[in-house]
Amino acid sequence: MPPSETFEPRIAAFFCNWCTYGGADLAGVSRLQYPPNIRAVRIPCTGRMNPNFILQAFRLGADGVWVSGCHPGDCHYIAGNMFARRRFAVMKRLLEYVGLEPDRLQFSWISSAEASKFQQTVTEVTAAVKALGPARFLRKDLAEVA
Amino acid sequence: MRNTYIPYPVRIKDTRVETEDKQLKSFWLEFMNPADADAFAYTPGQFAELSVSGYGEIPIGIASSPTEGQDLLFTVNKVGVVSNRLHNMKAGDVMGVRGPLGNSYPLKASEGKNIVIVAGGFAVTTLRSTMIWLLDPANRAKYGEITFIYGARTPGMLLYTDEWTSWQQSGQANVNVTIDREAPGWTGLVGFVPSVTEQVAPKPDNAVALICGPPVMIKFTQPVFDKLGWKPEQIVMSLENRMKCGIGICGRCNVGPEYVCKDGPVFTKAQLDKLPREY
Amino acid sequence: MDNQAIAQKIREVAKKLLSEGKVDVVIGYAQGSVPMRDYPYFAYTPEEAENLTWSGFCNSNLANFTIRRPGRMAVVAQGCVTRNLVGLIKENQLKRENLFVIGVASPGMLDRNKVQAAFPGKLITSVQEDGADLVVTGRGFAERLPRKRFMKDNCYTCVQRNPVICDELIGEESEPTHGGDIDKVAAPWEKLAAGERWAEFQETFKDCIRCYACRDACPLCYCHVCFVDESQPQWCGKTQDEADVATFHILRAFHCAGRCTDCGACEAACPQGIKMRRLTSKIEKDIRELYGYRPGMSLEQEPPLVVYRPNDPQDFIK
Amino acid sequence: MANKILAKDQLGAFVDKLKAGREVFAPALVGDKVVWSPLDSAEGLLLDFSNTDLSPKDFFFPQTECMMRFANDAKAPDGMIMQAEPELKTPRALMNIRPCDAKAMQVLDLIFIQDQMTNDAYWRDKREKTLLIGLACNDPCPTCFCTSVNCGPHHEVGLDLLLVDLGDRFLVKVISQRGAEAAAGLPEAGAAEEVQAAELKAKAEAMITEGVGMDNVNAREVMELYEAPLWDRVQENCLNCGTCTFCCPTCHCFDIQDEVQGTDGRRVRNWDYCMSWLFTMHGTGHNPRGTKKDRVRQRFMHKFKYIPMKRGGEIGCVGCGRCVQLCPVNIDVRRVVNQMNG
Repeated sequence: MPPSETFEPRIAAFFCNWCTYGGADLAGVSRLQYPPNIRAVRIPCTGRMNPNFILQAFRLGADGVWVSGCHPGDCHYIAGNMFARRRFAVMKRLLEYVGLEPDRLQFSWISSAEASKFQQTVTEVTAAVKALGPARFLRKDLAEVA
Repeated sequence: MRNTYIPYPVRIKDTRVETEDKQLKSFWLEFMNPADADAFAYTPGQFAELSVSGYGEIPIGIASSPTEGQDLLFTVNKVGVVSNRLHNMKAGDVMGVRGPLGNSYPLKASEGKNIVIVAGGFAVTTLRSTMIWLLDPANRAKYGEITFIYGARTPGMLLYTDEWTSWQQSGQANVNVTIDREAPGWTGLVGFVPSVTEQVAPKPDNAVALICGPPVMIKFTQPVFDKLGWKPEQIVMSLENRMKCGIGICGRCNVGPEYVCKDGPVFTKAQLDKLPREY
Repeated sequence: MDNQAIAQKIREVAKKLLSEGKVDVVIGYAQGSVPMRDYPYFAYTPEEAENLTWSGFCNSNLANFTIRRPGRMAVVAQGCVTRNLVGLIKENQLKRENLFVIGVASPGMLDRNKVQAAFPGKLITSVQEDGADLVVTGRGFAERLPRKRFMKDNCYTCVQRNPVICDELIGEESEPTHGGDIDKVAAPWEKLAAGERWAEFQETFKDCIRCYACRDACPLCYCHVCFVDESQPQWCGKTQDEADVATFHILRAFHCAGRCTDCGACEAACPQGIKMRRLTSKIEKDIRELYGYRPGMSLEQEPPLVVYRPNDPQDFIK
Repeated sequence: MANKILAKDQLGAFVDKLKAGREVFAPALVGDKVVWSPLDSAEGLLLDFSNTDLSPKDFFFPQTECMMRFANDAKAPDGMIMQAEPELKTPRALMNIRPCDAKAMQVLDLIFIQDQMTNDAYWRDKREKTLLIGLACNDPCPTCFCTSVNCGPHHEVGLDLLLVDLGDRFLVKVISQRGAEAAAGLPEAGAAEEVQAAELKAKAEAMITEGVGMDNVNAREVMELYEAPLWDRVQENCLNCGTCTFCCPTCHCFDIQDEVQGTDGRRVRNWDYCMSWLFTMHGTGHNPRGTKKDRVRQRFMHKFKYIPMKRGGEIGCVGCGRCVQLCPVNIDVRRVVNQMNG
């Protein structure tokens, strides 16, 4: 088997408490099947998403990072996701500029009612990261460094 | 020659939460290799670097006395990365100890003298070591009167209560324990350490004072001793500064030319008067 | 006006401000003890103002010294420095009423590393600006070279040589640009294949010694606690390993997003001659493309990352 | 020990002999910078240079150095117990090190190795296994001030051999037993060559005109220097960056950190610098050197007052002038020390 088929990626998933986290719950109670590769971290709003979190996830060995929040207009705090959108755009472009494969950093808007979108997105994100193989980006392998 | 950066492996033998706010916890440590215990020959006032693999090291005063056997006692305040991790560790866990480091209280030089010990808060650790050492039958006769002054915020914040109670009862030392404010059920002294020191009024004749406490306590206790006629050479203080190497190289703990980790942590007031107040 | 005339005028203005008590200090430059290194100087008295100077090697961004500084101050400022002053005012680190801007149209500042690189391994004892030329003298040589060749990279593509805010302009306004096109040089790794970018990034920053001179010279980096100094959690390792060096530079660049005026103080301060603008110019370019914003050009326009529009680009979001 | 002669056309043989069983490093021109690089053969040897931008202390005290490793797994045998890193396997030789840098290593010896406890195994190991072959400075820079800080352009302390460039040949000053072994087989120097080398030394020393005065610094009490008003102005333009300390051959402060990734763990030390507020910050939030002024003062006081007090008059500065050249805001150590002395 090629490595991409045996490799199981670890994906750090940051979910807004008010939408995607609920969407994940709904997917669960609706018994929708999705790949178990994500490690969900609940955040109060995508506006809370510090870019440090993204780098820290890669540093600590994540193969992909996925951030998901409320659709524009639906933010519990009125506009947290709108501010976040600008930061994410700049951050994503910057990380791709220094060599991060675009598929390793993913963003989505998923409401708490969209269980099937949640299921579909997890599947897509996992497949995309899996295809890339293990991440080296910012990961420090202690056995290799002097 | 031994690599003095490598900690001796030790096992946590026992732990105890010491104070009501759960910020202070004591750890009894046992050397995993008996030879290391022999190499770790210490005297009261010295400290050691506690090493928690994956988190780092912290310099902590040794609270046990060598007269108590080979196990080591440390009482640790929960403030940073290492101490937070340490508070979550339990008996049986493996960690490391590096030392003993620094100088000690001038106990040898103080033979034949009266000893006054002033402690504030959890700085009592190395002074517990000193008290146990002084009260040991092999040592007690070499010293005159021993006065122990110790203060904490509340009764629940006092460390080693069983021990200082027994010192009090044995009559081998004049024990004065105080809390900052009146508290229900507390029948002992009330007031800050400097004012209690003033009440106790230890005499400077043929005496030495060993002081360890937070900077604010030291700041206000010094003038009391001055007023009582003590000379700077008689007042001995233990400092603490941020440290890494613990052996006088890495450069962060120095107060003027003196490294707190190597030349200290114990200094006389006469020494400190000539140094910048970078502590 | 030549440098001597500008320096003379700066001294006159500074003396006037100090003797009339209009400011407590004039922050300008004094001549360094080594060639090509004029340094930030604080003149508190008219006598001290005599030490002020001006040259193409006045490369520290003086806005850096105004941050949270008490009292009234005058600052010698080129275009980019005034843009940083504007940014600091907008970010509430500086009050306009405490600030007197002694504006100077930037002649295009000079890059000491470029001058040194023209004489590899040789000792340079003096560098003089003479009109359009630079006269470089060293042990066993003296050469006259075109000044323009040694300008800092960011100065070629500068679009704001004249002060944005100014209380007294020294000399005259100049052409707003040096003629370079930022879009031709910004974000140089964009044209590389994805796989080559990381290697280029590593190569550019491989000499970094983590001295943080770039951060400390930058007028944007005024956080009380920088993220590299945080320990709980620790965002960035302290080692020389490439992952740690990269983390530092990526996050520092990101923290300057929508704020960086491309003044080049980081590159000028770097003891290792690292070209950080290869990284920061990417963000500067993106902010311009995505949100049509150039930092520090006006006191009114809101910074791009504290506002949003309903129709901001989101093609990257599923 | 008798001095020797090394003809330049014999350099190849000399370097080859040096390379037997050793890794040899020397300053080389890489791009437009002079940096320490592995030396393949005598052809790559740079003789016309002032000095490297960064000091060679990195060979003995690397900026990042793994001190020990552990298995980050409490259940593994010896899990969580620190194991020392292996020692340096291949001995080294540093060729064409400048006398100031060699002197700096000798000053650092006094700090890294003091007694049984203060005895840096990592430093000691690398020092013991490294041969230092100096190249005397015949053309000191205007920023050099070695002659005023117990050093000089032809200073021999800390070296095993010192090469003096006489044009077509080197006078090889044999300083240590190890050096004598490396120079064995070379012809002995004649009186004329010794005279020529002495003339070059006198000429080089005469070229260093700016220096620092230390008499009053030595005579004054710590607190007098500490409380002197000069610090208010010295600190003004300082950025509190680490450039001066990291390029300095005698700055030796470090930080120790633990790192883990999966089941691998290590304890690593990194250069640290007294200009950083974090350097002295207590866990409680109290900072003994809380202001920029405290930190700037510390660096100069440490080098020019504290180290001389503690190390028998040795100064924590060798006058290499790197900080003078590299400080982004031109804080010139000579100016500062002369103010302390003034």
